[in-house]
Amino acid sequence: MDLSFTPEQEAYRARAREWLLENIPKGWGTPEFEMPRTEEEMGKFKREWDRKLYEGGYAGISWPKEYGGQGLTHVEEIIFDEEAGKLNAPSGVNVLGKLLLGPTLLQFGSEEQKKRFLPPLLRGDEVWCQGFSEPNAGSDLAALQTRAELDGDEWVINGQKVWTSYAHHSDWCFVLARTDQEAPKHKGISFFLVPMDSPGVSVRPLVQLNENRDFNEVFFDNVRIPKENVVGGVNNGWKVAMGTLGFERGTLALGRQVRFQNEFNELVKLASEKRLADGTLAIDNPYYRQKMVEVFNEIKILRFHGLKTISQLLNEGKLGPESSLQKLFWTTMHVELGEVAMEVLGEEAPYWGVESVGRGKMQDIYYTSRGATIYAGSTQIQKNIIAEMILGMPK
Amino acid sequence: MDLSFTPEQEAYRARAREWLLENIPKGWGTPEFEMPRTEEEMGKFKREWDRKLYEGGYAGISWPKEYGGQGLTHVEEIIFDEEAGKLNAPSGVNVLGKLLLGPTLLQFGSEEQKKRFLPPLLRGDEVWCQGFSEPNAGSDLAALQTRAELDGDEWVINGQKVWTSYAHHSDWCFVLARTDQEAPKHKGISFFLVPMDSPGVSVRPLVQLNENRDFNEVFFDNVRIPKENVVGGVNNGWKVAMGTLGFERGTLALGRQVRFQNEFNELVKLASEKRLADGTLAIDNPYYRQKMVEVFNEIKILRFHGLKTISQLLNEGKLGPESSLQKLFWTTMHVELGEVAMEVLGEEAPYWGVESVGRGKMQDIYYTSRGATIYAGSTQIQKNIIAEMILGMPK
Amino acid sequence: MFFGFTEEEKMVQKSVRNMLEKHCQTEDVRKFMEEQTVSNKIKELFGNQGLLGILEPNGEEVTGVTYAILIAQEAGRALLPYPLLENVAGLYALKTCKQHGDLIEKVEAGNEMLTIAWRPESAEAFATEDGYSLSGKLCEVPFAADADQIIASVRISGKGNTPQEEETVVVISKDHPSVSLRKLPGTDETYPIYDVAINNYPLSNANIVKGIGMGTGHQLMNKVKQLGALLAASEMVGSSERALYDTVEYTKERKQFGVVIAKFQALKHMAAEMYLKVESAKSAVEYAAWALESGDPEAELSVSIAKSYASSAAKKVTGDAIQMQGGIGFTWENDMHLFFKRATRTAFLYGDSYTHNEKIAKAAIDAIAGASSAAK
Amino acid sequence: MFFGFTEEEKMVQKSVRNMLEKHCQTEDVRKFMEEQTVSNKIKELFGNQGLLGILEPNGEEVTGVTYAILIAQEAGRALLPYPLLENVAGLYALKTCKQHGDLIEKVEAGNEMLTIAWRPESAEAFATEDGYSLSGKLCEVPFAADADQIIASVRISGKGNTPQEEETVVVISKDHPSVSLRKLPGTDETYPIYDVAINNYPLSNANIVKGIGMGTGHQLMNKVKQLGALLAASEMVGSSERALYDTVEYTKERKQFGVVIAKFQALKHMAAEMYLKVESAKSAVEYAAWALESGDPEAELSVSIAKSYASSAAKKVTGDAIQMQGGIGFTWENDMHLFFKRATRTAFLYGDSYTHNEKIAKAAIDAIAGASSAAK
Repeated sequence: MDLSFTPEQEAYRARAREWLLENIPKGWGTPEFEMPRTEEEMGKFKREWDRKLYEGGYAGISWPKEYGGQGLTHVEEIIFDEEAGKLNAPSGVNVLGKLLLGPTLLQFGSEEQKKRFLPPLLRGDEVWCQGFSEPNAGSDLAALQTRAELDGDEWVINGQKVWTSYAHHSDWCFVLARTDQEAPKHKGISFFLVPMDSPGVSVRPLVQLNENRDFNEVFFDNVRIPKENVVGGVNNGWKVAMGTLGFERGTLALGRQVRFQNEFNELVKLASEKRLADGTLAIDNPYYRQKMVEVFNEIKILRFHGLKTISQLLNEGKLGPESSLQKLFWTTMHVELGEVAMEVLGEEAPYWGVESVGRGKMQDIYYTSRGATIYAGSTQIQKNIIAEMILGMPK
Repeated sequence: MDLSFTPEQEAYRARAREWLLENIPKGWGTPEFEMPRTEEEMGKFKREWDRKLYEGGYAGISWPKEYGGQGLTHVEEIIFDEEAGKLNAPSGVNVLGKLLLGPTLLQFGSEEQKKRFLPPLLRGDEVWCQGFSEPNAGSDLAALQTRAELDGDEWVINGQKVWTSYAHHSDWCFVLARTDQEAPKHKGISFFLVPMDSPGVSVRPLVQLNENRDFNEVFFDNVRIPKENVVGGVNNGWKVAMGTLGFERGTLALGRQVRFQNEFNELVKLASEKRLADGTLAIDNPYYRQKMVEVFNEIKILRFHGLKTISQLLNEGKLGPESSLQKLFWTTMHVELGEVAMEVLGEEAPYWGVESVGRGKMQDIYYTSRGATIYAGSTQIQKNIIAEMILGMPK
Repeated sequence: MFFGFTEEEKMVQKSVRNMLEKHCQTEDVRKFMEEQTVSNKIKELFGNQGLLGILEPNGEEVTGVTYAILIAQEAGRALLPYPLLENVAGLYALKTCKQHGDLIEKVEAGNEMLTIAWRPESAEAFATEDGYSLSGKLCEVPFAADADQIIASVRISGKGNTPQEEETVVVISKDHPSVSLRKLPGTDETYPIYDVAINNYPLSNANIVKGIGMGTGHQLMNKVKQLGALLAASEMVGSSERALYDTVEYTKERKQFGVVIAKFQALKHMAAEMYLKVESAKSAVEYAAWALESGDPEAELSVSIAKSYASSAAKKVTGDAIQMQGGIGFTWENDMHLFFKRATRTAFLYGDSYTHNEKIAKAAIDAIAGASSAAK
Repeated sequence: MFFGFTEEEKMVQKSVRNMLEKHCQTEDVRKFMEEQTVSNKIKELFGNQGLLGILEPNGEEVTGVTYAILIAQEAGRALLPYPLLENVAGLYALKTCKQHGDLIEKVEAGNEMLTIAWRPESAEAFATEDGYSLSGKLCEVPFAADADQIIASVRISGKGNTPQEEETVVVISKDHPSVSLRKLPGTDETYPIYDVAINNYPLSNANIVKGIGMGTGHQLMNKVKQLGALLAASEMVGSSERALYDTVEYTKERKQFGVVIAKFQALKHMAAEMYLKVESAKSAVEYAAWALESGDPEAELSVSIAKSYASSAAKKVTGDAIQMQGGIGFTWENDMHLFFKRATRTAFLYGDSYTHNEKIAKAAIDAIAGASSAAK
């Protein structure tokens, strides 16, 4: 057991922090900062940040240098994520490219694919989105109906995807489509790389309950792509996709954890100013105090889980089904954080304003946390996975 | 909506209370009272109480006079239960006879059966136990394997029952047994009345986790009973049993509610004496206070549910699947009561003594409440019933 | 002993439900969310039906509460974008005073609309030549922009030895130049809330509903708040019941893994727990209605139990409804978020669970503890 | 960065598990429950393996904590009826003082047995001609009847300006005539607890472990309590993990409705939630072990997080295990209640969740609040 960082790693941390302090846009995170107003401007702003990260040497930190990465380890990656989290640094627009497609290509892609796609991805020149879910294939992803048929040297794709984050900012989409109608449902799927500017691709934004507009429906109408844009072999897409989803559930844990800790700190700040009906402060009231600590403990434990995951990745090179545990844990905890925060706000919970202490942050957590228990494998699916894959309970 | 009692009912309440005060054994409920020491003595003590109730006119309150009852309504019954509960009156040994077999015979029994069995049941001369569950037929009751075969004028019963409360004090047992091996599993079952002193009946006590010895295994080895001891017709036992279980889950609500309220009051008493590490009293600490009130609210709501049930029984003459709701509600609430009580006790929770304030009562709730979520249809089964029978979700 | 509703009560509930199913579909609610103006149709319907004046003061008792909770339940079910609670409870307040006959008539007919300042922060009136001059801030005033009159409990300086004695219930015209509004941004756009600032509003005797130095103003406002909390609880029963049943229907249609998802035991059990909460909140509301109606000594306690339980239940049920519907439940197009947001707002206003629980603790728990220590 | 165990650590854990699987089956535990005497076999085994003295003081750091939590986890898994925690933490305490070499040797060899008074109520010593005379009450002393020596933190009157400064850690002989025991009735008969009354026990310098007016006694006891809380948390991880896995195996065999009940989604989801809790408690314990071992500034905080979380988790997991096993799980014959009762006791002793949470609040929450108000 050694959870300390080496002096070299600590030096890396210091450099990362310094770089972040210099490069995070001035005023970011303060009420004075002028946020981009339209979705389009927001996309540009985030892509700008992706480019800065690349220039600073903080894109693809653990990816091989030959593909534009930094050739360092996951430790440097989490160190950077932690520091970025502490400063609430902006997030880029190429999240899915870096988090999902990159690792997928590194594991399943051909040499040509890695060389072609990874460097522009890291540079922020090519932003990616994920075309997995469909209206009738949510939890039951393998029921997907989008189909791809080979026509000469090209695949012709038809179908509809949904919950496609950042599709409206993306240059490329990685898409699961059925390539063998006759095969059992898990066996006839392939993993495609599709340019978003192909004729026949159209995007319709989906507004979420928290009024975010990150999600989209994407329609493919006779979209033609080159034959070689398949990752991991034709009809082998399910295996590739399962790898991809493992990345989604497992990594990024520590950066996320730091951001939760920041949110928690804001809640404590609120509680230390919130006066209850009896004139005392919420933070001094044992009821709110115990509830807050219960959440605090889970945020801390999330960090321990994260360190364990990283350690496993470093020492064994891969993650197992315990990534489901991680996802189940943080999504549940985040819902609790939102609920406790609203309780602390009490009669002020349902509304907010620019002049209010929380500036709507707590309400945002309360509503937004309800999405994470659904997307990327719902709570119910994660529990099925744990029961079946880890505990060996039969299907 | 009229939840008040008539002057006549209030007069009945006053008489019942007076009778109870006179007849509850002196010292009952105080530390000085000498409780029966053996299971056998306990059985005698409880049967004595059953007889007293009969003599006082408080047995079978809502049953027809012709079968030994009082010919009153369910309202008088709940009034008596409430008053008995308020005084923590002893409970009798013929609980299952009164609660389950009586109503079952009134609904499904022949005139001869009612005349033969109901009066001695109410008098406390014939105590009943219930032979439903089997080692391999718990939640899946219809999977029972005990069989009865007709041999001339007698049924011959073979098999094993389990979780048979009070079997060791009982004169009779109502037993479900399979009478048609070929029929679908719900269709070949009959409901029998079996004397416990029949040759071939043997009883083995089962100790529960709370060290209670109320439960037994009962073995039937070529037990012969008269042909006419079937209730509701041969192979019609499943329908009869479902009626019986409805009684189990629905009624007795208000007497039970009052006893929970008594337990809660004892908890409050403890909390008003329990000093926390910071020198304050638990009852003044918002954390324990809010937790206690949450339980208090549920105890109150249990009463409202109970009043609704009684009202339905009075006005419609029967109960529906909402008895599952009632059972789910009170068993869950009781577990919470036990947990909150233990939290209030804190470092003193795991042990107790005669000199301690709670005298082990809170620990008893904590452990005993874990049984009620299992027996008489587990929490999981009740939720299935609600989802399927009330909400119409498919099997 | 009758825990249920008469045929007449059921008929009224049914007619309100039918009316709202016709005139207050979720498209109508969404239209309100954009325009933020109460539809004339809704005002007219409630005026025509004569439902708003259903509560009548009768000494300590209040008649009509059973009808009122059934109507409020339907308002919740329909996500009604109209201050039903405030008009029903407000008319009750006006009826405790003889001089507001004209206003009562107008409001009952749907020609004027009331609202109530549930949390007057610091409104105080000082004597002037002609009467009093009122200034200060009223918080959490629903639909203030659309309302014609605001009922509030304010202090009249010097008219009592304690702030409580000074408390006086008044009704003031929202359109007076001394009154200004600020909409509070919130997530429940079906029920907008405003802060109201008052700067030298001239109060005359005609504005008085109850009080002036007798403590009766405080008593009345306390009763009005009980009515508000109970009707809010009933609203939540309606909105969470609909969220539950709509979701259960959805699970019977939505297929995954080759079967309708209603077959999955995990979803069945979630639905069963939601049902348990809805029914329990409903029983609590119904009991409290009876208690208020019959002047039961535990009436105030019962209202707090109902509001506290229903608040927790409604947040949980409507939140779980989103979860059960999955990705689609998290979209703006789907109606579930409207129920979740409405339940959340109603849960925290009219006294949140903590506040009502503490009231219950003071009334019941401390009494039990006191009785046991007195018995020693 | 290595969050895991070395081969050697894993081997030690495995060997303890094998040893206890052989010599501490639940029949053995049940035998102890009747006889209430620690088996010589168990004493001998722990003595022979040299496991008890695994902790060593090293300035602010403590070496061997990782080994210790793994051994404690196995003790929990086996429901070990032996005061392992008290001997491991007690030896640590003795090792901070030079004069207890003989006793340390005997305890390490399994020839004498220690226990610890976790909650000295009112024990105080007064100066006499030859030293001090100790009287008072020690609460919650596990296995006091079987133990030879009791470690306790007591006040030596006049040796400091504050009660805290007076605190002194002493080791006293249980068999001295001034010491009398009273067994506290409890539900966890695998780990009996006693109140110890002391009436003029003659304390000499030979009894002192740490303290006498320096406040170092308080510091040592604080560290010993941290070790106790952490090992207790690890015990609970072991017992709840076994309750979970044994129950999951049972559901794979038990059939109802024609299928093994492990196929029911409701039970699968219960099991998944139990697994989540066990793994989370485990991570918290492991992290805290590292923090204590490496002298991390958040070590004490991490111990409190581990004990608080593990306590809630273990009660829930072992309680749910009974529910999953159904009727059979509620019988005395079935082992589940042993796990439930052991988890319940361990959860409430060594500081319950409320107590540790309040410590966390003081250390962390108030610090966050202070930092933010200082920043203004």
